[in-house]
Amino acid sequence: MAAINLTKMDKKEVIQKVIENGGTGITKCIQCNACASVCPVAKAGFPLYGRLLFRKLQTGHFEEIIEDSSSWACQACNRCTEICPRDAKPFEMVFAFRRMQANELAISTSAFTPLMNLHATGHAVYSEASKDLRVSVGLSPEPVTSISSEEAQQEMRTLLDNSPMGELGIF
Amino acid sequence: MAEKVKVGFLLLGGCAGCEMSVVDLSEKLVDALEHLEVVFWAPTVADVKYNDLASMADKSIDVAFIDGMVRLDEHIHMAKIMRAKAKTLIAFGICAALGGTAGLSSLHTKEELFQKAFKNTPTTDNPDNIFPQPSCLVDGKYDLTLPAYEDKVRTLNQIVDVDYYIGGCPPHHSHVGAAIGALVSGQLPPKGSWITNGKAVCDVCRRNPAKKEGSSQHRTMLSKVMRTTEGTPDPDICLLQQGYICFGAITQGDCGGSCLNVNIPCRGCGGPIPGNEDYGAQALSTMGSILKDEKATAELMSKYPNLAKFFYRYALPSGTLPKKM
Amino acid sequence: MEFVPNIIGFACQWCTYAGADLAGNLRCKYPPTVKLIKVPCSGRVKPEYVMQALAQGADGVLVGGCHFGDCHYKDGNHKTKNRMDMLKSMLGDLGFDPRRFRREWISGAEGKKFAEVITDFTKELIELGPNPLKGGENNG
Amino acid sequence: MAKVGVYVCHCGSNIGGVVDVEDVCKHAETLSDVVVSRQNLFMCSDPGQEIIRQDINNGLVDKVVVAACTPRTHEPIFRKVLEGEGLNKYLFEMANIRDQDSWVHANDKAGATAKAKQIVASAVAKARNLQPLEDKYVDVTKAALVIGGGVAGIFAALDLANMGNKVYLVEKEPSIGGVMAQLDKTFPTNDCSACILTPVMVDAGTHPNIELLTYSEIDSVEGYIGNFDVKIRRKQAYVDWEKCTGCGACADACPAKTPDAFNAGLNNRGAAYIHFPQAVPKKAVIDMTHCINCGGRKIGSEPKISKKTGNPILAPCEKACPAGAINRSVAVDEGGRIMDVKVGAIVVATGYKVMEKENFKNLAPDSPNVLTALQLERLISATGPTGGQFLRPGDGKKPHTISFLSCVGSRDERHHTHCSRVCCMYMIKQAKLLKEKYPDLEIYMHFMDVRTPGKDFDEYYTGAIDMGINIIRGRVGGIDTLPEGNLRVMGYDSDLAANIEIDADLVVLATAIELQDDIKPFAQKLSLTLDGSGFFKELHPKLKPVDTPVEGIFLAGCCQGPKDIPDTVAQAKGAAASAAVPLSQGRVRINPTISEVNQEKCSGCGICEPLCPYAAISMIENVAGHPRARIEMTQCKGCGVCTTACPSTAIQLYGYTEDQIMAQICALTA
Amino acid sequence: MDKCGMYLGCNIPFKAPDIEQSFYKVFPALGIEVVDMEGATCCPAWGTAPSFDVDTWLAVSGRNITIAEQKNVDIMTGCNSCFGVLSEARHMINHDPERKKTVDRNLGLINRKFQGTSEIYHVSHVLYKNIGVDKIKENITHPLTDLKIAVQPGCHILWPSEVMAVKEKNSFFPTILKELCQALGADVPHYSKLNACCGMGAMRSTDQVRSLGLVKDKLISMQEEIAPDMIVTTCSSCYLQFDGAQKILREKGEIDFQIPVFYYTQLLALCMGFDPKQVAAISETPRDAIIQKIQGATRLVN
Repeated sequence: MAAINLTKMDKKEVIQKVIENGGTGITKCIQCNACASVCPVAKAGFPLYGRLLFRKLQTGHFEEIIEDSSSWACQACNRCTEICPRDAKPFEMVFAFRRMQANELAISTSAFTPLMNLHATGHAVYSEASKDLRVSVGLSPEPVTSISSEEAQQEMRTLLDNSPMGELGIF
Repeated sequence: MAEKVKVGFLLLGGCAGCEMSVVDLSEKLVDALEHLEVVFWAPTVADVKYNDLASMADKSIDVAFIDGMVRLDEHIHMAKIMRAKAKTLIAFGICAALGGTAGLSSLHTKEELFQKAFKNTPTTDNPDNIFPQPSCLVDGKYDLTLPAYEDKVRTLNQIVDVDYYIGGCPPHHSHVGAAIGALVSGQLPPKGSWITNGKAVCDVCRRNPAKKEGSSQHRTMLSKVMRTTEGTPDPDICLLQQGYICFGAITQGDCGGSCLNVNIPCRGCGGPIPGNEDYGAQALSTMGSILKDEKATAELMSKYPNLAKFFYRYALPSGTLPKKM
Repeated sequence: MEFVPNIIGFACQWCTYAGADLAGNLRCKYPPTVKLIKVPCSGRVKPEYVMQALAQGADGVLVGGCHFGDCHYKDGNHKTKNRMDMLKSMLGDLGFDPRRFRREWISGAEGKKFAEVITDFTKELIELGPNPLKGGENNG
Repeated sequence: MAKVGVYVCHCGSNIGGVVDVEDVCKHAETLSDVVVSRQNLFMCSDPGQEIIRQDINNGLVDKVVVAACTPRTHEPIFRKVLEGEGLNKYLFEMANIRDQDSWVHANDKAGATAKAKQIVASAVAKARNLQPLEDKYVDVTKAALVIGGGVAGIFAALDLANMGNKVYLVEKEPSIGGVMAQLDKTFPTNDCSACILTPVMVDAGTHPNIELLTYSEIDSVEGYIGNFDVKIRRKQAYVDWEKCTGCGACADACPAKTPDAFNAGLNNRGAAYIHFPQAVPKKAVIDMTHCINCGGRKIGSEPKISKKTGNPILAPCEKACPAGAINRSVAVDEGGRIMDVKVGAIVVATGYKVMEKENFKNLAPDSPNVLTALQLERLISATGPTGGQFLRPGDGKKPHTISFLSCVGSRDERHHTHCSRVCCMYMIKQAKLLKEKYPDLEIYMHFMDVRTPGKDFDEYYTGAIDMGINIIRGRVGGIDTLPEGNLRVMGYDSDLAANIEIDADLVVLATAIELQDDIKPFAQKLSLTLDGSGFFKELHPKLKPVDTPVEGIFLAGCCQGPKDIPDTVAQAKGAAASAAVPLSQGRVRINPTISEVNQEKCSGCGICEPLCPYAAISMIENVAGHPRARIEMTQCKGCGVCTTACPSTAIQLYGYTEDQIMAQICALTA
Repeated sequence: MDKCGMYLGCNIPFKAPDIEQSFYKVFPALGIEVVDMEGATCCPAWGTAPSFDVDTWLAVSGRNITIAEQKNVDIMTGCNSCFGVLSEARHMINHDPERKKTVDRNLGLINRKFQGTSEIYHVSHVLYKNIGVDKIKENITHPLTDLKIAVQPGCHILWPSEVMAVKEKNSFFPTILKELCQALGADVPHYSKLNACCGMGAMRSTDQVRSLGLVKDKLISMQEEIAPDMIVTTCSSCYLQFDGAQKILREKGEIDFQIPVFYYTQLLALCMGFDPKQVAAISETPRDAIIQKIQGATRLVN
């Protein structure tokens, strides 16, 4: 790989974006690697996790990594946040990056189904087949959640449609 | 027997409580009258007209006592006349000296005050919005006038030169007695002074922690703030120590600590201890010092949301900044 | 003529006064509006002094002390905070613009901060205009 | 009427290049009471000072204002000029027109000049109101107190004693020696810690000027520089030290069991014990909190009489003592004995502790095979619980793989943000010692970064790499516990850019250096403050590193911040030298810019009393029996908090009086 | 607490309704009234709103919490992920006044107001703190004698402990689920990968191969170190992963063993004698043998 000319990277702008998206700890990260050492994303073999992701962002790399799907493998286990010696909340930084990706629609197509479900039913996970399963164990075909309440679904749609997510046009 | 001292009493904007303190001297007043001759006492005792005073010879009154604050143009007018007639002029009581509680009205505009007094109080019925006017024509022929309302309350010394000050709302009768004694004997402090023993209420207060038996008694910092409506204070312990904001430390104690004796914290009617020019600023400084921490300070500020009214209860028109504003 | 606010600063000698000196050492630029009165501790500043300065026409008053934990006299600055917080609130009660009074913690190492505070304060005071009490006696 | 002389300095072009000095001079002449106004290129130079001297000498001026740089650096110089001419040196005021004017307003010459005029006017206004002040002096008690008997305290005590001062060396444990006595070897020379420390401990123990007060704590400190009144609590040892020979028979006989703190809890000791084999003084104590009162007999109760023999049944410790130093029937005061001493200076050398592993939940603290580095130190020490045999505590097996974890609790916002400074080096030391002795050991060291800033330190570190010790860059996030007591260290290798796992037999945590849990109340007793990291705060981090805000109290060793042995010794000797200054001067000056109560004006409200940070204010009774405040001048530091609070305006702070400050306000609003 | 708002989430009602049924059986039997949260939606799952916009996330979570607030109950959730999302959202709303303002504005659109009066608990917290192991012991009729359990507490119930209403003594070595299982009479030995990630959730949908790698590591740690009779979890995601992934891994030939998987309340219901056809009926990895061991031959799913 060719040398990276750091002076030419737009560090400030990327860092600002990360902070705006909830990754307020980005400037605190000192690359100690504690987060990486216990990160499931790292352990499962994804290329871009924890400290490496934060370093990329600190040095202004965003366009270069925008398509990387590692961040979407983050389990939100928050073990990193529990141990980070700088209280930089690494998990929030990963999610901030996710949000930056999402707002550029750099997300896998598999992420859309749960979103559509959420908008339609109030549930990210739903299948018609569940009705039979429920009856088989002695339950009503539908739980008392939003799935059985048009009013609740409407509330959910109001929240989503009036959010920045609504503006992305994914629903 | 020496010639009697000619005295005059003039009430400006006030309740005549200060004059009641003179009457409260009872038999002592009778004794004093052997040495005093009251040549003017209005409007409380005698129904006299402006001209009755104006027609007296200049410097014909030895000592004039003026009580009440300056709120109307009439007050200014009368104070100036009295000044001319008196050899010695005393601002008698906290209203004349520092503005008194009514001085707090300076925090509101004249319009606000009129609206409140003549319109918005629950017991007022004034559908036609009739407000006092300095002059008005009645039945098309009687041109009636009222004294005009000034923009703010002033202390006596903001109008005329004052020789002595006596604090208190009203001054305790023993304080009045002592002052008259001093006048009669001619043992007066330098001009411009307060007539006071110069010590704080704490000095005469039996609850003063430093006075308690045993050296283990010390004043401590305030960790909580109580309003007088909260709980019942221990009658033997310093009220400030219990969280009740008592101004005894900042206030002249010629009253003998009477409020403290009935479990009420000092509210500062005695006026500042000589040397202090600005009662409210000093009260704030002293209380800000003795509050233990930010929490206690925040508690004081939430329980007394208007600090100007709290610290300047009797002294607003005399305050450094307020008097300029 | 352009309005140049007059700011009186009460500065504790260990922190804010030293911070102002450091601003000099670092050649930080700020408007020539503030004049410091050196006091040993911000706890020496009577609220009355602030009111006096404002009453006499200063456009702004700054009381500068050490950060909590840095006070050379252990906790003099805690007293400052209690007093000055109440003072600021009381200025508002009196109908005086409390923005003309600032209480800042500026350490001896914060020369840059001193310059920033003065620059910002000056800017705010220019927006507020001259102290209405300046000049003519309105004393009675 | 004051005769004020104003002297405006150009400071070369520092001031003159920006401020119109001529104009400032002219303006000064218009100010009340100003009799002369002069300028010079450098007022602080000899010719500059000479101008002032002449004016004073000629009777022209009796108050001096110099408009130049900051009083923080130059006030003492000009005060000397006044003093030299017989004028009270406090009749001097400085106008800071360089640091706070010309330097910061170089881009606005007119503004800077206008501001300079105001600053000068303010200084003149203050000068007009200045009053002469007299320096005061108090005699000094020629004795010192050293608190803490670790290596810092020992060296400070020895230096002070060798200079001929009486020294009280107070140590809370039964023996001096401190943490250094617990160490096996010391970096970077690998000397045996005990071998180099023991002779010094003996020196301190036998020095004719040193009174060793071990098993003692500070009860209270009152007074001020030159005259501290100290109460020392000598804890009850329950052993008569006059008779105790330190043979250890009582310790052997004692059936009680409690973790041995000297061995970092790795083994147990009895309730009767000797601190460690090389203890000075070597005396036994009985730790009553762990004494099990064998035979149901509490201290201070008479022994039961044997029905068989008719003799009293003695406790094992009593029976074992060949010197008859233990008598449990004597009722003793559990609080110990208070000893009053008077000293002129105090050195605080209370040392530190390391964090316990229980604080680090992600690092398997419950595993016996996870040790703090101090525990490892005891584990490899010849005087340690295993006699120097390297066997892991969990099962007594010899470890094959060891992971060292650095920055455990240090550089961590959840614990301490500071670097503990010695961990990198002592871990390398421990690794090297182990590797030398057991070359087959596999050693991994996990660092955030390796910090070796000291003489011969980096060579020591690279030597470790040469020996085959694995250095890994990356902090460890967690440890899994494996069957049979092994540990899976989950780390990260920055250079590999990969997660790594190490199956270790033993994990060593370099836990942070911090002060003892009870340090806050102790600090309050001495009126000392702690810094953000929780260490004692020095007066100035660079120029007054051993001084404290309390004059006459000095700091040495790790109580001021983490440091290694040479730095500790150097600071101890520095503290000793500083403490010796007032002792050798015989008297100390009291700054006159302090507060005083005007008893005539005081109303006795007592508001001031609790405000004083130095407890300098007390309430006394006047002749009429009224309370009045009084300020002890030797304790007052002149902050003015009481002056501001006093509702009777009875307290005056000299040098910053009401009329002086009001005059400045008037001048600045004119 | 004698009643609790039952927050179902998505996985439990639609994929594992037998877990839902087990709640309705065990909680009333142990003295906790289960209150329906009508109209509750997805928490919202980490991969949805929280991955796009913080304020939308907080609005949806906030809405769910207001449902419990209206009923004056705390929330009990059976899904770790829901527990994590709701706990973090509640913490953020309560601690960030700016966020709170936006939440108020957004919830205003649907005439709701976040009060902050309802706490978020996990099913295991209610079992452990409010019911207690002693009461559980008293109520079981079919103890798990001679059975060995590998517990899977899951991650979202452990970290970040700062935001959670109930905390483990040591979140890296959790014991709540272990103690709950011990209360049923089982042996619950430690295994080294106790708090390793199961690989479910976002990782499973992003990259199934890598996700399976994690669960495989974990299964092997269990099998080799303690050879359990079953895996017990209180996380619905972990439950689905362990149950479903074993089948795939076996089919791929990557493992040669299978360990039945239970959600804790399913197992508890069995121990209390409830009908397995209702409380433990749906699984990929067969559980019949173990159910038979617990309840005897009379009670089989099929």
